[in-house]
Amino acid sequence: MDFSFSEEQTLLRNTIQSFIQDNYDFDKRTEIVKSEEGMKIKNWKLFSDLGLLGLPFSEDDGGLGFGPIELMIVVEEFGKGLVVEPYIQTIVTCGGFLKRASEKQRSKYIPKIISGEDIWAFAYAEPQGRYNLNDLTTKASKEGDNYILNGYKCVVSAAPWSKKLIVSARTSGDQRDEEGISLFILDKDSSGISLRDYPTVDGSRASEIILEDVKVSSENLIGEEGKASELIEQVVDESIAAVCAEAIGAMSVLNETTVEYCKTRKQFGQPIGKFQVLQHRMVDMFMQYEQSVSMTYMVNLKLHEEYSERRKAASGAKVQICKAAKFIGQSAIQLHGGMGMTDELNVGHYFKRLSMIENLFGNIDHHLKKYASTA
Amino acid sequence: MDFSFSEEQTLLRNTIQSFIQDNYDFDKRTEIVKSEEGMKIKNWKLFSDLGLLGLPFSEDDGGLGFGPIELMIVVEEFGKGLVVEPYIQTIVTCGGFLKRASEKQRSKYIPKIISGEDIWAFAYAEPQGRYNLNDLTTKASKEGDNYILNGYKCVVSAAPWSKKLIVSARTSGDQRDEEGISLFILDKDSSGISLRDYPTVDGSRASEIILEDVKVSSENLIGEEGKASELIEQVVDESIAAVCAEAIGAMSVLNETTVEYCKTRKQFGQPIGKFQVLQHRMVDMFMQYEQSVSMTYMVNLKLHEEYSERRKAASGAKVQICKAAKFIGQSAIQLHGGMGMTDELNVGHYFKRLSMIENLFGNIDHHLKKYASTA
Amino acid sequence: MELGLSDEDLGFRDEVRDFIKKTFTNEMRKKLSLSKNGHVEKGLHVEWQNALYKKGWIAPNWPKEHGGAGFSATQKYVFETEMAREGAPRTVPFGLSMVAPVIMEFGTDEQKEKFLPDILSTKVWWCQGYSEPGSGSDLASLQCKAEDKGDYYLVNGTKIWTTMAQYADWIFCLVRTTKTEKPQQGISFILIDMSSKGIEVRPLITLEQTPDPHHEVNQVFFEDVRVPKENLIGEENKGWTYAKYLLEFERGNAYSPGLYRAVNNLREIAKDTPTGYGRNLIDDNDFINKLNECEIQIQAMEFVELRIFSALSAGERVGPESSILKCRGTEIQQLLQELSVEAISHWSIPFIEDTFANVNEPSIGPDYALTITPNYFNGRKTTIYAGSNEIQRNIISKAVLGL
Amino acid sequence: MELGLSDEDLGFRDEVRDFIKKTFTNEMRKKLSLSKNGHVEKGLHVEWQNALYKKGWIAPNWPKEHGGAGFSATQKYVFETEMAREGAPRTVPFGLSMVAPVIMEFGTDEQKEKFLPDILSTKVWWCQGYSEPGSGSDLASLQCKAEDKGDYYLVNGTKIWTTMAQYADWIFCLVRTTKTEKPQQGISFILIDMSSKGIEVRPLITLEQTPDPHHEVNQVFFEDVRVPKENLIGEENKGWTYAKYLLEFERGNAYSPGLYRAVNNLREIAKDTPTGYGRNLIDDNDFINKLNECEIQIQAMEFVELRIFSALSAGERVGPESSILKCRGTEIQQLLQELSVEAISHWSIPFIEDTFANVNEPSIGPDYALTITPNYFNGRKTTIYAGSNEIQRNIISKAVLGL
Repeated sequence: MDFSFSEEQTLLRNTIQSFIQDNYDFDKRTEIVKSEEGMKIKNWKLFSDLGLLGLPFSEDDGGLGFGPIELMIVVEEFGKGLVVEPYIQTIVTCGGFLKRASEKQRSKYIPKIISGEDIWAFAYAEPQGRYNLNDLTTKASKEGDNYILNGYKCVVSAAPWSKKLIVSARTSGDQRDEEGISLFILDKDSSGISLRDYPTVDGSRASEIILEDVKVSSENLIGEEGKASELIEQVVDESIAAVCAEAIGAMSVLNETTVEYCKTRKQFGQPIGKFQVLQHRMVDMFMQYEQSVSMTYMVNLKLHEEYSERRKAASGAKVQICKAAKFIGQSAIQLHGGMGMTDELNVGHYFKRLSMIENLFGNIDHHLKKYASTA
Repeated sequence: MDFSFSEEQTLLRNTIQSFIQDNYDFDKRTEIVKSEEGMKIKNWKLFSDLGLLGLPFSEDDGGLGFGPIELMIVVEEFGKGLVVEPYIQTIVTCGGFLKRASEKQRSKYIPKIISGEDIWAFAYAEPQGRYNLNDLTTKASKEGDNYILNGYKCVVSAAPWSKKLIVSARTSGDQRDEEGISLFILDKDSSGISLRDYPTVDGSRASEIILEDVKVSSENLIGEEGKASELIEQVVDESIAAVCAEAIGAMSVLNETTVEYCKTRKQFGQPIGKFQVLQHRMVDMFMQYEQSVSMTYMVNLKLHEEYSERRKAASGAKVQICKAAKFIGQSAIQLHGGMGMTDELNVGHYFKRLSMIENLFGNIDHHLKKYASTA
Repeated sequence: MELGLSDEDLGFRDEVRDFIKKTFTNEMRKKLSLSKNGHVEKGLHVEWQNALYKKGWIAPNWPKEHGGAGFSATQKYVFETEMAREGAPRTVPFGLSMVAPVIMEFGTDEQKEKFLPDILSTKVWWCQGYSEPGSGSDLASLQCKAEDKGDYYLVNGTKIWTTMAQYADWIFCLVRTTKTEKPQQGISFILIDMSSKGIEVRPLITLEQTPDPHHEVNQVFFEDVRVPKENLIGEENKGWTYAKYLLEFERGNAYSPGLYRAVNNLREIAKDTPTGYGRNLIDDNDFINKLNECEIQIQAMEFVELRIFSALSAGERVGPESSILKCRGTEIQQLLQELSVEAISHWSIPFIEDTFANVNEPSIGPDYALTITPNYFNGRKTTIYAGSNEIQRNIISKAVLGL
Repeated sequence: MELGLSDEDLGFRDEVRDFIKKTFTNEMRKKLSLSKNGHVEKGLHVEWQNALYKKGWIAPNWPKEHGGAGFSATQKYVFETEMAREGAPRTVPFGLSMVAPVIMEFGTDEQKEKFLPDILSTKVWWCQGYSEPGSGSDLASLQCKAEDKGDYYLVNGTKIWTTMAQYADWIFCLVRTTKTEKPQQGISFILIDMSSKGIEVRPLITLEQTPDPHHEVNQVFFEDVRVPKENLIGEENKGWTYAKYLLEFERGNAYSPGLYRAVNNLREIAKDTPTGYGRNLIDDNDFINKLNECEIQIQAMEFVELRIFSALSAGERVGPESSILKCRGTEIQQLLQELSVEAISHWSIPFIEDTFANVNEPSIGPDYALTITPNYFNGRKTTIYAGSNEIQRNIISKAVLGL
């Protein structure tokens, strides 16, 4: 039993911290977010140079073969910088699928991810499905060696930047069946795909994706036809674990910034941090943060456990993170007073990102239901 | 539209306040609670002399013909004194049934209530039923002109003091059917009734009641056979409205006592009421109280509305009162520190009564479900 | 104790409803529903206020002699309730509810004559110059100064969070005229023509990122601005007294009708939102409990309001108790905004900069989702402004509980 | 980062489990389950502690040379966890965890020899004399005084909330020996034989009304009590330093194993409790969500504890962060007690004065309901004592956040 980080892990953390310090102060981030592209390809290449894009892939696939703890470290530090480059989307989520794909697929796709050439996005959500990963109306019908995909995927994070998409679709079964779900790798420029790209409130980009008779070769099916549900849940749990890490990164900055602000901002002749009510609010923010760190460690340490243990861990962690994200985010704004309301300060942007994380892969109610059903 | 009290109502309030002042300070109450009897029959007679026991009954029945607002005033003031004499049980609840009973029943029973001769209790709860008034295993089977009752009624408030019981029992239908419930008036000393009397944590008395082949004449059936469900719900709503009033009485004392204590108790060289965190806690207690007063007025003003409006009013009010009871009760103890923990101070007794009120006629979850089903 | 309205008041209520039906056009409703911060362009505000003016209802709180509506207490409550129930725009408060009462109480006859009629007819748009970058909750520490130059003041400094200053013709300001020991002393209340030389208005973009000119707040800079002495209200250095007087008018709005409206809207959305498990959100126990708890809180609030209203109409003075309304009103509103974001799940994510812009393509997600996240972000202000809720609790603690 | 235990530690865990199985008798379990305040009669405490003493496990936190268990950091965690999981009684802290560390650190050799062995073997029962009626959170303001009378002190005053003083042979007290400007100065730490002339112990009955002699706390009165000077710890007037040192030992317990136990118990109760609508409480969405949220909070707590434990075993100093444990631990415990009362609905109402009394009739309601309400009432103390949670938050604010 040990909760300390290895030297190698600490080194990794320092690397990311330097990157944030040099390339991701608030002004630089604002520039990136407001740019035409919405992300900075140079950063992505730098991630590749630093080896970050190969972190979770096996050495056989050209990666570094690291586990969830290393991903947690990277993403936590990214969270501190509100990094918009789609690391979780491409590396944790799509990477999570790909590292379990066939050898042929792995050798075809992973190298271009590691080299920073290709960005990937996971298109799973549909308007009617809310957080149910199995509620799919997107259909894939087999036609010879191909599948023909039709459907609508909404709010696909990072899609505007992606070369490839992983799309969940129904090959059989009823709308909400667990059985009959398949995963496909699609070129974004395949004929029949149309995207509507837009910015998101937290400084990222996403797309609405319409699939009209998109032809995909069966070589691009991940795993067995109709059997993807379990894999999707697993990868989503891993993504939740990463999102939790991103959240604690953001929370830590928000807490520090708030404490710092309250030490310097004076009202009624003293720093507002001298008012006991604000002190206790910040103590509660701190406690929420510490509990969130704990749950983030917990879920990342339990990702390899068997199904129900892992599911409970992921849902439990997400419940805590959602609660803390709301409390810390809202409190930080409140304690900054008017200044918390301007878009010119970083505080609001952390708040907005945390608000969106509450919703990502399911909110509190959703995960309490999941938790209850696994308990 | 008017929220002021009439002169007559103010006079009524003053009467009760004088009674509390003269007869119900904390020491006197403790003496009553610790006495063999557990209540003071002299007080009950005094209530009769003051006309309080005839308040809701029509003038034809020998009463004063007052409405919910007058009952609210009486019970609110009783709440301030933590009065244990069973006013709600006898006058509001059993009285609520009796004033709608047959003329024969009214003339037989109401005068003895008004005169203070008879105390009544309503035996409705059963161990398996939780807060569902319709979940009854107590059975009444017709035998000629009589009914034979068998069953078990638990935690019957005020039963040890009562001459008469009103008992809900199933004359037909399945265990939780709305149809098939009947109400009976029972002499407590009827053969086949056995009681186990005990004190309650909030200073009152209650009984477990076992009914074994208790014979009741059909003259003692209230209303139509099998049709009592609606009436029970109505009278319980009226009782909820009264309990809310009792609760705001208790809350007001608890809030005042706490503010007073914090003004005088010194720690770290100043009254603890100077600490902002405690100030804001007391402000939140005050706000919870004000909202509870509002909801108590609301429900008492809406008792005459049609079914769903009344039900929503009762459940909404109870939700607010339960929330406030918990917050104010717990906060008062916390702010009194160690002193809040002793049984020798009145604070703890208000806290305990409020804790039990949370549970009376259904807790928050129960009433949120009721509210949702009527919404 | 009585909940019902008299026949006369019911008649009045019908008149109000009728007015709203005729005057609160679909175009206005649409525009308001597209707003990320609750404000629309100046023209629409003016149009609405003109209609009220014509009807004689523009100033329910003014005395009749100055052009007030002459409502009874009940009528005032009915009027406000009906307006909020329909989501009709509130009148812009800076002229009608803020500077006007001060002018009426403390202004000279000339000032009354000069300013009040134009406020009543919305000919002149006012904004408020109170907060400064260093003085938020602690107004008394303000720095913006007005030097006595004989027949005028020379004003230098800056005011921040000035709502809709981009539209304003005049601003009323608290300025420092004397340096004193006690910071509350030495503050004066002056009126400044926004077209004066040396004034600059800069937009402040807030969290929801409403673009100029629809943005909500600004920073106003004063550089050697000359203000004629006749624009001083009352006595020099007594500004604090007038400001406190004014604060009484800021509080005591009825929140519940608007909140009922919001909770009903959300109920409609929940009917329309699939859970992903074959039902709609309206059937989701967890969500609906939160919604119903909210509604119960609103009802508790409504009856607090009714009690305050009743005390007012009985001639009682209602003081700091009304801080309860500020606290609960804004906190319930924020809760509803939170729940709304929760309801629309994925659709909370897309960012639309200018929701008023005439786009040819349909909006992303359902129409009702368009402004929900911006409103949530923007709504955080309500527990900060007009005396933060922490300050309100301080007020209750001191003035009501005597702590 | 690693969650698992080494084989060696797993072996140790089995040993602990084995010990508990053999030693924690059904009679003890039954008695504890009947307690309204978590305490049982002296004999049972002593019996339990003697067993631990024989096993060499009575003092996990003592250094080996004084008879400590010599556990590694992990073993200590495992030991504590296993004990709490089973609901085994905690050792009474006043001797072992409170006065002993002070004697070891600041006592004379004679004091060590005289007191430590008897503490280890539970021959002597200690209680703590800190709080006074006027000094709760603000200990420094204490009034109980010890006058220097040459070779003894004359002690006059009173101590309150002295837990299980009815059983105590000795009491350690903070007393005022000098009047000084700074209240923290002038306080001394002395040991008093409870059989001294002039001491009176009066029971204080708390909310749950546990009757004497099972009651929890007392007030202790000192009237001209003579205390030999050799019973002074360290230097006169330095008592505050020793008390602060001791406080470090009061914090930092692992709460989560006991809380897991409580949440599991409650789950069992929920399985057994009908809702009145044809199901059991375990199937009630509202209730189960609250229970699961509680469990999630416990898990968050568990991993905070694990992180602190890990830092400790890596030799890091863990200071005021452990105030988090006090706050969260007691608050979650209270939440569970609240939910338990909620679960049993009607059965929360009956009052049983002496739950230990051998009654012939069955209890009212299910057996498990017997102590739930008393535990809820009694449990309110936990956020008050040992530094109220408000004080804990002050500590975190100052020492961790630097505010």
